[in-house]
Amino acid sequence: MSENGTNGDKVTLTAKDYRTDQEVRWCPGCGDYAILAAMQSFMPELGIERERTVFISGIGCAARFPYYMNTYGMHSIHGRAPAIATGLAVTRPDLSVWVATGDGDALSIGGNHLIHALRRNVNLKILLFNNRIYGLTKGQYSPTSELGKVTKSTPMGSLDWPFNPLSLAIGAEATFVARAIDTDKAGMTAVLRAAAEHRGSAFVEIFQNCPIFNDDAFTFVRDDKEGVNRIPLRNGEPITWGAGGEKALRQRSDGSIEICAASEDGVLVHDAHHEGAALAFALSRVTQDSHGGTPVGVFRDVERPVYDDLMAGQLAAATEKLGEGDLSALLHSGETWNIA
Amino acid sequence: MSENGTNGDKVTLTAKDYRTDQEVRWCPGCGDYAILAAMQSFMPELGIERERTVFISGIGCAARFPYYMNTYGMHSIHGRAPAIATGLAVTRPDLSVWVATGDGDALSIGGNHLIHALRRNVNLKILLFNNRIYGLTKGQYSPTSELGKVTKSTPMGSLDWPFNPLSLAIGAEATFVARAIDTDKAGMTAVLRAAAEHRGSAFVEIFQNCPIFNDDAFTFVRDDKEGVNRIPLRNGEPITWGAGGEKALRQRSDGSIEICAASEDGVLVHDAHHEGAALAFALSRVTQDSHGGTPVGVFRDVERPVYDDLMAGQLAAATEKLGEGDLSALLHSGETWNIA
Amino acid sequence: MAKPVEQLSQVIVRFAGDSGDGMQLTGSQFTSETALLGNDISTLPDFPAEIRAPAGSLPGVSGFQLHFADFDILTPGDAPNVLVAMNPAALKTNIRDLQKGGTLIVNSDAFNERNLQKAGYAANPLEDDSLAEFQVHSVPLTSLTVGALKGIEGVTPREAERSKNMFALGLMSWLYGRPIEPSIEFLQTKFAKRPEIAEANVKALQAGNAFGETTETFAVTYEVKPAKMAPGLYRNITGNQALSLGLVAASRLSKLPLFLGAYPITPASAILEELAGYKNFGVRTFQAEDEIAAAGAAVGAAFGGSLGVTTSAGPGIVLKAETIGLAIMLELPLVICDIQRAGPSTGMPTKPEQGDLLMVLFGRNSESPVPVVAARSPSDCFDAAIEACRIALKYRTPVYLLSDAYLANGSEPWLLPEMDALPDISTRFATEPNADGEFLPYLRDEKTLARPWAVPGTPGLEHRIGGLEKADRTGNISYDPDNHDLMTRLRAQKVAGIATDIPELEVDDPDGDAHVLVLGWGGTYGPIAAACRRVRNGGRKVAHAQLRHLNPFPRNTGEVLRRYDKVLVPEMNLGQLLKLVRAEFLVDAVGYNRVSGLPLRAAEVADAIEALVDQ
Amino acid sequence: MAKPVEQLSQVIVRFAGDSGDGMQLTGSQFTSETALLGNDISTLPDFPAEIRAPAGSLPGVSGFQLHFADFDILTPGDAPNVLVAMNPAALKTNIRDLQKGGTLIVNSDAFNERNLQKAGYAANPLEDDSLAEFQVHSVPLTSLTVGALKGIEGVTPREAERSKNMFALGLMSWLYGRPIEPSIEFLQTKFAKRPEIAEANVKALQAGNAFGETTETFAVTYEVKPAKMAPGLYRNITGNQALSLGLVAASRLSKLPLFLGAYPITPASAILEELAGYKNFGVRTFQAEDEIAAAGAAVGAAFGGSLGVTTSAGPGIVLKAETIGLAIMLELPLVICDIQRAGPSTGMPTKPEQGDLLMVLFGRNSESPVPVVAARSPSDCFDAAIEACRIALKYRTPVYLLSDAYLANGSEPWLLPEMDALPDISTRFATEPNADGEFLPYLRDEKTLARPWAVPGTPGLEHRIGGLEKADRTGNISYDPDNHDLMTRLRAQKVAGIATDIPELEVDDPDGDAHVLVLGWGGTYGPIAAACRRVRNGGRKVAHAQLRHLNPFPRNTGEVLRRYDKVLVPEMNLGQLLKLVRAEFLVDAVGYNRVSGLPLRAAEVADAIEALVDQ
Ligand SMILES: Cc1ncc(C[n+]2csc(CCOP(=O)(O)OP(=O)(O)O)c2C)c(N)n1
Ligand SMILES: Cc1ncc(C[n+]2csc(CCOP(=O)(O)OP(=O)(O)O)c2C)c(N)n1
Ligand code: SF4
Ligand code: SF4
Ligand SMILES: [Mg+2]
Ligand SMILES: [Mg+2]
Repeated sequence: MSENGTNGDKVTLTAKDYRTDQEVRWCPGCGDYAILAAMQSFMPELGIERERTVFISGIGCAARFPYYMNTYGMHSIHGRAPAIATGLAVTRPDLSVWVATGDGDALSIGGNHLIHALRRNVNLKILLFNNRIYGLTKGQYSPTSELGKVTKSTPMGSLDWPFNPLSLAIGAEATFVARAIDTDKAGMTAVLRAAAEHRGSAFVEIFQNCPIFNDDAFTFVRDDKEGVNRIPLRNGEPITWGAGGEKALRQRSDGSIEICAASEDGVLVHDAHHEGAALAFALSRVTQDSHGGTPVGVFRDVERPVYDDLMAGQLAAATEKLGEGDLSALLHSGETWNIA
Repeated sequence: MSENGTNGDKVTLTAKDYRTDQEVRWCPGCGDYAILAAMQSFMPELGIERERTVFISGIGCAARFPYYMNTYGMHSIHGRAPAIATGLAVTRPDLSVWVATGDGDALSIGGNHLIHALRRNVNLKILLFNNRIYGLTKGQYSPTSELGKVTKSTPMGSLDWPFNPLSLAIGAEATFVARAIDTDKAGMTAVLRAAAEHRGSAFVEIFQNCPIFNDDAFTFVRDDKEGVNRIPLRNGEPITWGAGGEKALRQRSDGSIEICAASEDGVLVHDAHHEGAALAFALSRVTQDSHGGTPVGVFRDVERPVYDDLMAGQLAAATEKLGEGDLSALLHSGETWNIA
Repeated sequence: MAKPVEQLSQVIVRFAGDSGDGMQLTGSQFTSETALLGNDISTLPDFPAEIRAPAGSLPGVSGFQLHFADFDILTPGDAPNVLVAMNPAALKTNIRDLQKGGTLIVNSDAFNERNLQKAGYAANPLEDDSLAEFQVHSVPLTSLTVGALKGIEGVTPREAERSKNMFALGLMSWLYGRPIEPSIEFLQTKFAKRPEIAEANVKALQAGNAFGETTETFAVTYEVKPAKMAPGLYRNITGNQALSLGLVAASRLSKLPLFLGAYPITPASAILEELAGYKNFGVRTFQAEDEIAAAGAAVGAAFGGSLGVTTSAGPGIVLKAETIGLAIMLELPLVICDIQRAGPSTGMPTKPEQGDLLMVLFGRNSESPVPVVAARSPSDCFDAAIEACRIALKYRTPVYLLSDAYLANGSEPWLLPEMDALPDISTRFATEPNADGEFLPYLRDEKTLARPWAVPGTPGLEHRIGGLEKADRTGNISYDPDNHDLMTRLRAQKVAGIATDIPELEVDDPDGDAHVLVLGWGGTYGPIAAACRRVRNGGRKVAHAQLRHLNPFPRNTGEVLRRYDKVLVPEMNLGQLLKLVRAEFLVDAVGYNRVSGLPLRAAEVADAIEALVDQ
Repeated sequence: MAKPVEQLSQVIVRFAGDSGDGMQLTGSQFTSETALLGNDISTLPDFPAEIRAPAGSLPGVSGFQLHFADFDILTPGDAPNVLVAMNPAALKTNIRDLQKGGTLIVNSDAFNERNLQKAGYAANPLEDDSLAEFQVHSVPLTSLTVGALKGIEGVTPREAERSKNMFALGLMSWLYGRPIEPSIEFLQTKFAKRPEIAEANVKALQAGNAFGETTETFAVTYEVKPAKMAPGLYRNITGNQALSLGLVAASRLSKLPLFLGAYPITPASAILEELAGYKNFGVRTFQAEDEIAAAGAAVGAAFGGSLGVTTSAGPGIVLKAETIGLAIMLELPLVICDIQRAGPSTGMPTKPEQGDLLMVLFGRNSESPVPVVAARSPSDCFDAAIEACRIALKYRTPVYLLSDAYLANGSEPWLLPEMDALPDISTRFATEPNADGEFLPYLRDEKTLARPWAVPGTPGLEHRIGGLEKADRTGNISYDPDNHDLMTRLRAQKVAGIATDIPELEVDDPDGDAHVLVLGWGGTYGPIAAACRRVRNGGRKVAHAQLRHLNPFPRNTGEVLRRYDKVLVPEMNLGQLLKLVRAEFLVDAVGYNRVSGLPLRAAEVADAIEALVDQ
């Protein structure tokens, strides 16, 4: 896309334009590099000037993201990015506001801000880099770590049942929920595009490998050449997968989802726009452990009034009704009296 | 139930024994009175000594609850009761720990502690007094207030899409989720009983009327003499309701739930113990607005390892393996050398 | 025959009754009537703690005190000389404050068994001599009201009874020669939708008024002449209203949209509620999920170019600390309003205190300097709010604005400012690179040391900021030891430098030869000034200075302190400003400290001053 | 022929290399070898900031400094006299610290194009004269190592190369006559699972050792005689280890189970990780969702009768403030460990600072007094932890324990305490009504003013506590003005009274006739004591006192301060203790303040002292 160059005439942006002069400080092999690359090459197609794009993050390896995007950005404090971004988005509807966060940042300390941003449907694109570990603090378990995980802080294994980020988001009334994989550039780009097009809060979980403290957490889908583990969600299409697309998903009468052969009937046809959240929730419960497959793509994408728009609407309505506020009149309102 | 009286022999407890000498300070007609009465008369049947029962609350009208229960109690700070109760429950598995909280206390400032307590499945009974308003601070909207609600802080109507407390809890991996109504003593008692019997986190939403700041929020189910609005959930039984029990619930293939005639087939048979969360979630989406009926009772009640038990288990296992820790040996561990 | 009129210079009236008795309305109506007569006034409502307690109970008592006089007054008064008690509980909780020989008007109808017992009275005080030292007027307000309203269409007995507060107002208006017309108008508009209720209230008001005239119990009426006040247009205003208006004004004066991030909390909620009504002023109010989010959203809004504000009270302010620390690192403008209440922890939510001074100064990890401004009176909250915004915007820094529960709910006449007398606090965004072609977000203004404010949407100035230490000028992450030492000192100098940009500390020392200086800050201005008056009337000399800027201090503060032999620092805490001035100026100042959840009383402060003067 | 041996009294060695080069391991092994020789030692690791930066980059450099001597030493030393640099980046970032004439050992193999450019070297410093002022030993460590490991079964070239740090260790061990046997043992156990790797490392170690003996580059070896230290059993320990062990000990000494609520944060995480390993000591570690929950859970555990502890660093400590305020109201024991790091905000997470003193004292709404204890050295963290727990339990109050990133990661020999020399800090729960048949939860112990601790499960003592102000004795909610004033003062007196229960401030003033006192607190003990030594060696007189208790101060503090003409307060902040002593004792103390994210250097403090002495 294009913006005005210093010399006034249009220049076309490329991924390179989104790089900063800051040395990227992630460990060799970190999944964050792939996410950054995908984002930088996706950005130009967004059609938004760099100066109208903002990345807000909390603290964590993931949260270093803004330093490497040549847009406006804030590397804030742990867990608070959704709240800070809300203030920005609500006051500046002209901006494209993105939140880069980690599983600890978003789901541990920042859990409350996340679920409230989602229910309000503030116009934010929230990217959760899920490596199922605390990377920056060198390897303690996170709210997405599997039960019994042995880490620095849990020598005998963790005791906390993990969150399913997508289930949590859907339970928090999210209007857009998706999942992508760090190394799957095409898939991630498609998800980012859908998220950007969705007006309101978009929540994207990105499986991200942390080779240092939690290597191979997602190998089953990252290196899934034959597609035996990835269940691609394509809107309007039957949900099938497997080397030869032989497996499929079907809904049981108890609301849960079972595996069947693609040939059987009752195969679920994916409808991300379905207004009810029940099916998206059921899909979010389909995991590698429970079903031997992991859905990837857009789970839910529905329209609902956007907090920022509603607020702008009230301001407009009030001004419409009462006229542009007059300070003097305001101060002089109420009962007044004169002293000569 | 009974405990040792001062004179050593058994005395039987009654509701009266759970009253304190503190003057109850809720507004006349507040739904909290009914909840207190129900709790006080339920307690004796629990079979737990008063001194082994603890109520922990945050701040709010609801949070005054502990002052009126003659057990151990703490009226803590806004939103933090689940965290504080977690520390108590984890260190004192011998206690019966209850959390009394409001919709603001639990879902606004305390949202993060709530969802984490639920996913950990700490052995807590969490009672959410939902009056869909901030009572104590005199009437601002809350996270459960309906969109567009006109309150002190929202003269033109609120902009936030509300949480569905049950959907949020289920999305947060809750193992026990139920709903009760302040004035429905029998129903509430049944729910309290089930919650008490459930080992792990039990989440109970109680519709509570605030006559002062949000009167009649739940009149449709509170005064539902004919049962045209309440959908009673009875485990193992078909989900039917209506004056003559003519209405029923059925699951659509898209995972959502529709109304049908009780006579039709495919009527849902309630299974609170179903391991998968999908159906309970779907049921939580059945509301007065969407379906003209409101399910009441136990939505979900499944078993999962309890955080406190797991921790106790690790301590036991470690002691088993390494023996009761020896301080002197610990201090002298590692490389040591002697200076003569 | 009209009754004799007695001249009074000042009166302190307190209306007390059950939460349901409408005492706040009665009080504020009496206030309006009084204001219109040109008296100077000062009011103080005293709410029951938080939620409604059962009718007739002690915790359920609600009060409203009004001080009016023919001279300029400074406080709502220590002890009322007139008490109107609508029930036994109200009598029980308020009688201890009534001046000996003061006038007591009670609603005798309410003194029945049940109410007496609820109030913990063994015997009916109206029937024993326990009230002997007061002039007791025992009036059956309820029955008189019900009687007066007989026959009004569609008014239930319950509703009729509810009008008894208007009967009381009518009576009091008569007693002090206040015109009841404004109240009649008020009632007619308030109950426009239910004319019969309006009629009932008006009738009750008039009946009360007539009752005074006709009954024997009152021999005389009183008159309080207008006060000589600066000429101009006045309005009665509470601190929270004034603070809200100040923020709206600051938004206009800075040409920046106002964004308020807040979470409800006593006694700050009213600011959120007030500002929520100014949407046509472009004011955005965001009721956040908690105080952390409220502050965070304000920071986000500030990053985007709004005037970011967040309001709360102690328990919420303390939660914002980490976020304020971020704002200090980001060097973005932000105003944090702390409406102080009694603590620690939840404490006594509706009661005032000055306990948060050290917290706002030091309550963040590491060296994180912030300017602090404190309002001195309800109407002063307007100017204080503008001043806080001015400093925040000019120096790109968070600023704490301190008020308290007393200023917040108390009211006084406010001489409305001339529009063009209001300061221009507009600021400029960065629009161009500032270092030959490059943009350095931490390249500071030489004079103010403020960094450029480049808001998203500005082409060519894209940059990233964050909470990690940053290199001087470039703002890049830096762990260089010397740079950190430099940046730490630069942040401190920036704030310290504001001393050159604020007025000097003014001293009220009429003859300039006092030996004792009383140094106060913020909301204690009224009681301290009133105390100094008493002391001077008693023939002693005392000087008074009231700090508005707590950080940095006015540049002449040390010089002022050293000018006096003795310095007394009265505070509604255990000596927080005292610690600061002793540390900074090494003066052996002493404190007068009372932490009772009540505003300081002029009398107690006067005693403390006199003791020191006579020492 | 063995090379000549030169006697040295002390040596400061720094190992520096890429994060991947294993410098921490090399350093700690060299430390163990040295400890066994009976030298006194002090170490300081210097981690790269937070996450791994790209190999060979400047931010990726990791260092480990060891100071060993034949006398008792106090710090890791200011400037190393030996620097081992494994790559250009390590050289670039560390050379500035190396003493003029110091020994520099570099891995010449690593000085290739790519690395030089990554480190920002235009030219190869080994080839120009930029290192002229040092004794440079350019050794091809990598190739020598790879060569030495040829032919070991199953060791990849990559793995062989990785052993070069052991080659360096072997060389250094030879140079300073350290025995390598302990390291050989260590390697064999560490790599027990992969014997070929163990062999490789051992071979490399031995090769390095032999290399020193045979090569020409080193003409002499050095010897540092054992230090005269108090006799007894020693162990090398870091501050975070010592603090963890102190908490476990306190649990045992108080006979209460230990509960730790924590959320990971640099540099405090190690305490959570350490304590998680002591489950057989009944230690419960809870990794909470955030710091608020961590503190809250600790309060809940304390309510239930556990020894409740919560640990964090600045950005997390500040979040706990509201909860600590609650604990102050509840008057429950609680220990909050603040491992201070450079700020404000996120600041420089791995760097030490003393910036949180005023925050822990005042960073809560309203008057909320807390005792504060600070550790002075890595091993002292053990005693400080026990002392903090003692005060918390005896006085039923939250207590802050202050450490910092330098103490936390630094290590020193620790003379292991005799078990029976450890204090008995057991406390008693209330088991009986305390007011004829009734239980009053706020009826205080006359001496300590502590309230009874009645834990759930105790029949007959059921009670409710909370954050609202409470009536004296009964603990019922109270809004009574006088009661609030009383309770506010009681809470303050309880903490102030602890002054009678802590040792007096000790002064190190050898001849008792110094005119200048240096007053420090916490982690600056080492540098200040070392500085005083230098000053005295230079023939000047100076006294030194180091505060362990920051609130209340030892009862003789004022008297001590007034004994000296001049008081210097060195701090790793802008003067926080300075403010406190000036305010409390009105002494015109001056500060020496350096906020660089590094421990103070003995030299800079010595200069400051001398300047003051000579003034
Ligand atoms: C208030 C606060 N608490 C704790 C920390 C320490 N901290 C920094 S990042 C982090 C968690 C990082 O995990 P995650 O969010 O998953 O990001 P990742 O590093 O894995 O990408 C923690 C606990 C902090 N910086 N601030
Ligand atoms: C940290 C903090 N923030 C805000 C408040 C003010 N406050 C007290 S209760 C409450 C909300 C009450 O609403 P809810 O939890 O629904 O309880 P209810 O009164 O409706 O029963 C608020 C905002 C507080 N006490 N502490
Ligand atoms: S620690 Fe893990 S998440 Fe962090 S940068 Fe390194 S590899 Fe990536
Ligand atoms: S305000 Fe509402 S919720 Fe609170 S006590 Fe009154 S009626 Fe109950
Ligand atoms: Mg992570
Ligand atoms: Mg509520």
